[in-house]
Amino acid sequence: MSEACTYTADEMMTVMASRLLIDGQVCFVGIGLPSAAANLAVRLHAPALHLIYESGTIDTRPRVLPLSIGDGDLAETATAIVSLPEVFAYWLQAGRVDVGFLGAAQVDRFGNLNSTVIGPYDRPTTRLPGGGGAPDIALHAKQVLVVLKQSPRSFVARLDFRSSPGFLGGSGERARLRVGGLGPAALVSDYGVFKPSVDTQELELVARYPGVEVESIVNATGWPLRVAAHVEVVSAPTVEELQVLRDLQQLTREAHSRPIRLPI
Amino acid sequence: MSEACTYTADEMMTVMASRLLIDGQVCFVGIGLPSAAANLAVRLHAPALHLIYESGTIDTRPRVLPLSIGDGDLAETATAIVSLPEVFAYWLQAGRVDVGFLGAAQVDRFGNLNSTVIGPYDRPTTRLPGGGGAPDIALHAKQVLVVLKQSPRSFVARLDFRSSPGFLGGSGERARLRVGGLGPAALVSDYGVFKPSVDTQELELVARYPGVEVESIVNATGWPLRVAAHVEVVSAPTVEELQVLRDLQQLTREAHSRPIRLPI
Amino acid sequence: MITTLSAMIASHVRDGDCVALEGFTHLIPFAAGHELIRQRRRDLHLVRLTPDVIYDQLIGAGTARALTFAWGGNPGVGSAHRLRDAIEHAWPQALSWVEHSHAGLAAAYTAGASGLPFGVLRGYLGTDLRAANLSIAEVVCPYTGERLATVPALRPEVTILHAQQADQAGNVLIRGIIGAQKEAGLAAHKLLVTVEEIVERLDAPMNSVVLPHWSVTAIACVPAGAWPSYATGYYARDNAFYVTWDEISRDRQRFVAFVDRYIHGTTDHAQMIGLLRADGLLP
Amino acid sequence: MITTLSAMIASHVRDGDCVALEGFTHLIPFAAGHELIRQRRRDLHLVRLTPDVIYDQLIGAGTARALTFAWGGNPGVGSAHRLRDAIEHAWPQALSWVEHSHAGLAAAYTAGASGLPFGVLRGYLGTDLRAANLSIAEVVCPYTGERLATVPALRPEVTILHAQQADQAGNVLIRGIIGAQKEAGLAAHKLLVTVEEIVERLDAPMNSVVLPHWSVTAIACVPAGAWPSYATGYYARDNAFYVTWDEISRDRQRFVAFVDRYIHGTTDHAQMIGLLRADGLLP
Repeated sequence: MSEACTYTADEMMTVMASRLLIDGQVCFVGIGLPSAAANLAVRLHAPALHLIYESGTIDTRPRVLPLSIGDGDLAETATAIVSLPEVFAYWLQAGRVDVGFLGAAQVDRFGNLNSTVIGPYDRPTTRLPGGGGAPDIALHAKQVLVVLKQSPRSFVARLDFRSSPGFLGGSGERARLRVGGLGPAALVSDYGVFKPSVDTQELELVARYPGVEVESIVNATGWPLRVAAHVEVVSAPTVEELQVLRDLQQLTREAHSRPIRLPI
Repeated sequence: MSEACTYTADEMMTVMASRLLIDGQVCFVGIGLPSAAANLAVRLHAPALHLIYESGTIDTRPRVLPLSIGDGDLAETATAIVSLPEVFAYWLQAGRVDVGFLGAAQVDRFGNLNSTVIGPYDRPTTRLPGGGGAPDIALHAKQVLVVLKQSPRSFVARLDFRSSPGFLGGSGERARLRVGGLGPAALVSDYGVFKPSVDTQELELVARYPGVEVESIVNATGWPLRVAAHVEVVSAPTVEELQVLRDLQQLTREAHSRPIRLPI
Repeated sequence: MITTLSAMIASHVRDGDCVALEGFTHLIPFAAGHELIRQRRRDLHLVRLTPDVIYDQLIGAGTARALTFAWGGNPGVGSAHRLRDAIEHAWPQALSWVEHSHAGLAAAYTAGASGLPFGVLRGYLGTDLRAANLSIAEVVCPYTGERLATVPALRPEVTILHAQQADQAGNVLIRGIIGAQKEAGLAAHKLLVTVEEIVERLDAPMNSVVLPHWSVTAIACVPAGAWPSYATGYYARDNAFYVTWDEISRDRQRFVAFVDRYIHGTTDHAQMIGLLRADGLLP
Repeated sequence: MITTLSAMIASHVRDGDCVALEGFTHLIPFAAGHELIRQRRRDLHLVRLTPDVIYDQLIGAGTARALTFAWGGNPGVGSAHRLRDAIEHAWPQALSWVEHSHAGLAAAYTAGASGLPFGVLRGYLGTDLRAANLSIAEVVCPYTGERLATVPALRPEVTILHAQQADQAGNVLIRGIIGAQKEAGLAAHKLLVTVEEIVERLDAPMNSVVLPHWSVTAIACVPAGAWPSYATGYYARDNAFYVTWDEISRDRQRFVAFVDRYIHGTTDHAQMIGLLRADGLLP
């Protein structure tokens, strides 16, 4: 496979995230980039990936990327549709989900996530949408993948609010929650990939994208970043990866711009 | 309507029980005589009676009397089929049932029921089927109708086991359970009808069937029976009541003796 | 029990009520929400797993004093600007809120539907939500000693749902993504339902989700009543409008103008749809 | 994952296991129960809301040391004579039991399926069941102070279900009365399913009850595998056999002869059905 194409940082991030999904896994998918990455993986190396959206659609195979977490396409192509209380109790909390795929507004060095507020909780400067299902996914999915565009404002030393637990303060603190989920397995940004260190569970840079220097990654991080002894250079998106992703996004744009027809 | 026919004590009891159901009520139906009485009521004076069987069949309209609580006919004619956890939690426990219809092996003077054992619990002389859904129905249905053939062995001074609460020790003790159900509204036997007295909640004889003397009812009761100042004489089954009941039972016998066809 | 939407809202929703409009992305009762605005309800305590565009409209229009929720935004698009403005700047009035996770709010509805005073989940651990929402408490498992989170049962005065069909008796069929609609509906003291159509016989295969008529308080037939959300089998989600909403709702004046023209300026949902079409906001 | 019934039972059910065969009157996995007898499993802890004829057979054949249940009888007919004989006279061996109400056992399955250690209900009040079943405990509502009953979560090693269809991938469709099948199935460590047929594509309208294949451990195609129970869409309940069972099961010798001839004397379900037909016990 050639890798001659040019690509955007967003595309690299989406492709990278999709590569982390393993065929046959049960994947609880959030909307946006996680959904794009999961659906890309299905079309590339993970045709038997099991997608669950929190709208209760189990083993769904959306034909285009859903705009919302409950688009009709998800229902029409699902093996089963269950209620929201059921999807959270019988499927997520019971430990049937291998990978939870989360975005956020802020991440800290231990993979804890904020999607709630910027500023004080009671008088926020920016009120974000809130946790939704993320706090539950972060607890119960066997492992979590976090995808987040990187800057010192998103990779922060101290979260304004902890919406979803990563490794808490690290060094085994999460284990004391006594839940089935093991916490973040990886953080994927538009600069590279971070994984928890074995001892402190602090995220460290383990891989960077082609042409992205370690120094710029350190500068885009709001805490003193640990860098692995050997930082791998990720291979650029292949022609096939880019083609499949772009086709999917094109189909998605077409589908979502198709005018709807109301029965009145 | 004439009342010239002869009829059995069982028929009188079934007709009497059916007369106590009011059109439009939501009725949680047990199998056997309660089911016969409820389905008879539907065909007579209560066409809008809502039947729920604990198999999760809501607003069902069986074409014949089901032999089991989950016959296929119940599913095929139901407005909705829900799971058993749901029927007990969302429908019964939540207080959506007006009338629960229960049988038992023993009843005491306060309408408490035994359907569990005769003899000691751990070494019973007779092991009965057990409570099933009855303990839950007895707590949560707004009112309960009990139907039971009468003898000193079934109308007992002291239950061998309390499977389902009636008025407990009477005089308001049940109210301390703080549940939505008000307890037994009436007990229907093959001799007559008993209702709780206002003060002690002890069951007293309020009505007898034609030709059944108060003395024989007292003799068929295992405790010193309270008899109301005025004991009404219930009217005998009408021709229509008997005809509809017997037609239903005939249809039921035919349906249940029809040989099944297996797909192998 | 079958009535008009305006009569249904007029009869059953009071100022100050706790009201849940449910529908998880799918079957959101938009027309009913607009009618709440049209009838100028005030001081509502709004409950919803995902206060998205319909609650943005209700909050911006000043119907709400409080919100119980788990996720508030414009799905796939971005912020719920009116919700943000209410929380960040108390516009058009102050809004108090109680914040849950999805699993927590689902458990609260389920407890309400089950007649239990609380719901139990293994949740809120390691989050600041626990401290932000004082109604989250704990019970200790009598068998294992584990401490589990509890949420108080939700019992809205009124839940409003949109569904595909009702029959003449008032039995209601919900098809497709069902979210927590049944739980929210059965948790409420009154359940109001708008439907796409009233039919002779529900198009309901065995094991469909059907609410028997005696669990429903009132029904109104409102075709396209979920627009810009959708109704499986009837019409698709108007994703374009969700994007347009981002522009309309960013600006207070533009928002007010939208509400004045399309909601207060019309008498019902059909008229509103007509006006949106005339203005090119709907195809 | 699609295999034969005998291989499925041989691979996945051990002596001493806690095993639930569920199906509320409908879709009772009789053929799988017979296979447990045929393979002479011992010391099972059997769990079932309504231990009816299939558990009467399993208990009479000596497979069980313990029973967790809510109602044990022959539905619409009378006693479960073999169950009674085990409790009343320890024949063929002593049987211990844990007794619930339907709502309690349903809550225990639901807790198991939900990964919670206990279930909560407003139940067992004013009954002697509370004293008879020491596993029933209490929690106090942190909001109202009300004391509610708890039941420990049920997590059987194996749950066995019968269903109408599986597709080639192993997705399972259950139609009609569903009882607590889903909860019992998801509560178990291993879920075994017999089905009427394996199809290319499930005959499953939207909102059907479908278990995805990765929640199922193994599947065997056993037509008529629920007989004398039934499978909606395939065959009706054999009410006549339930009546006949009353006679067969009343007498130890007759029961033993039945088990010897029809279960131990055959190699599989189809052969058993053939022999029952030859003997006039089936039309």
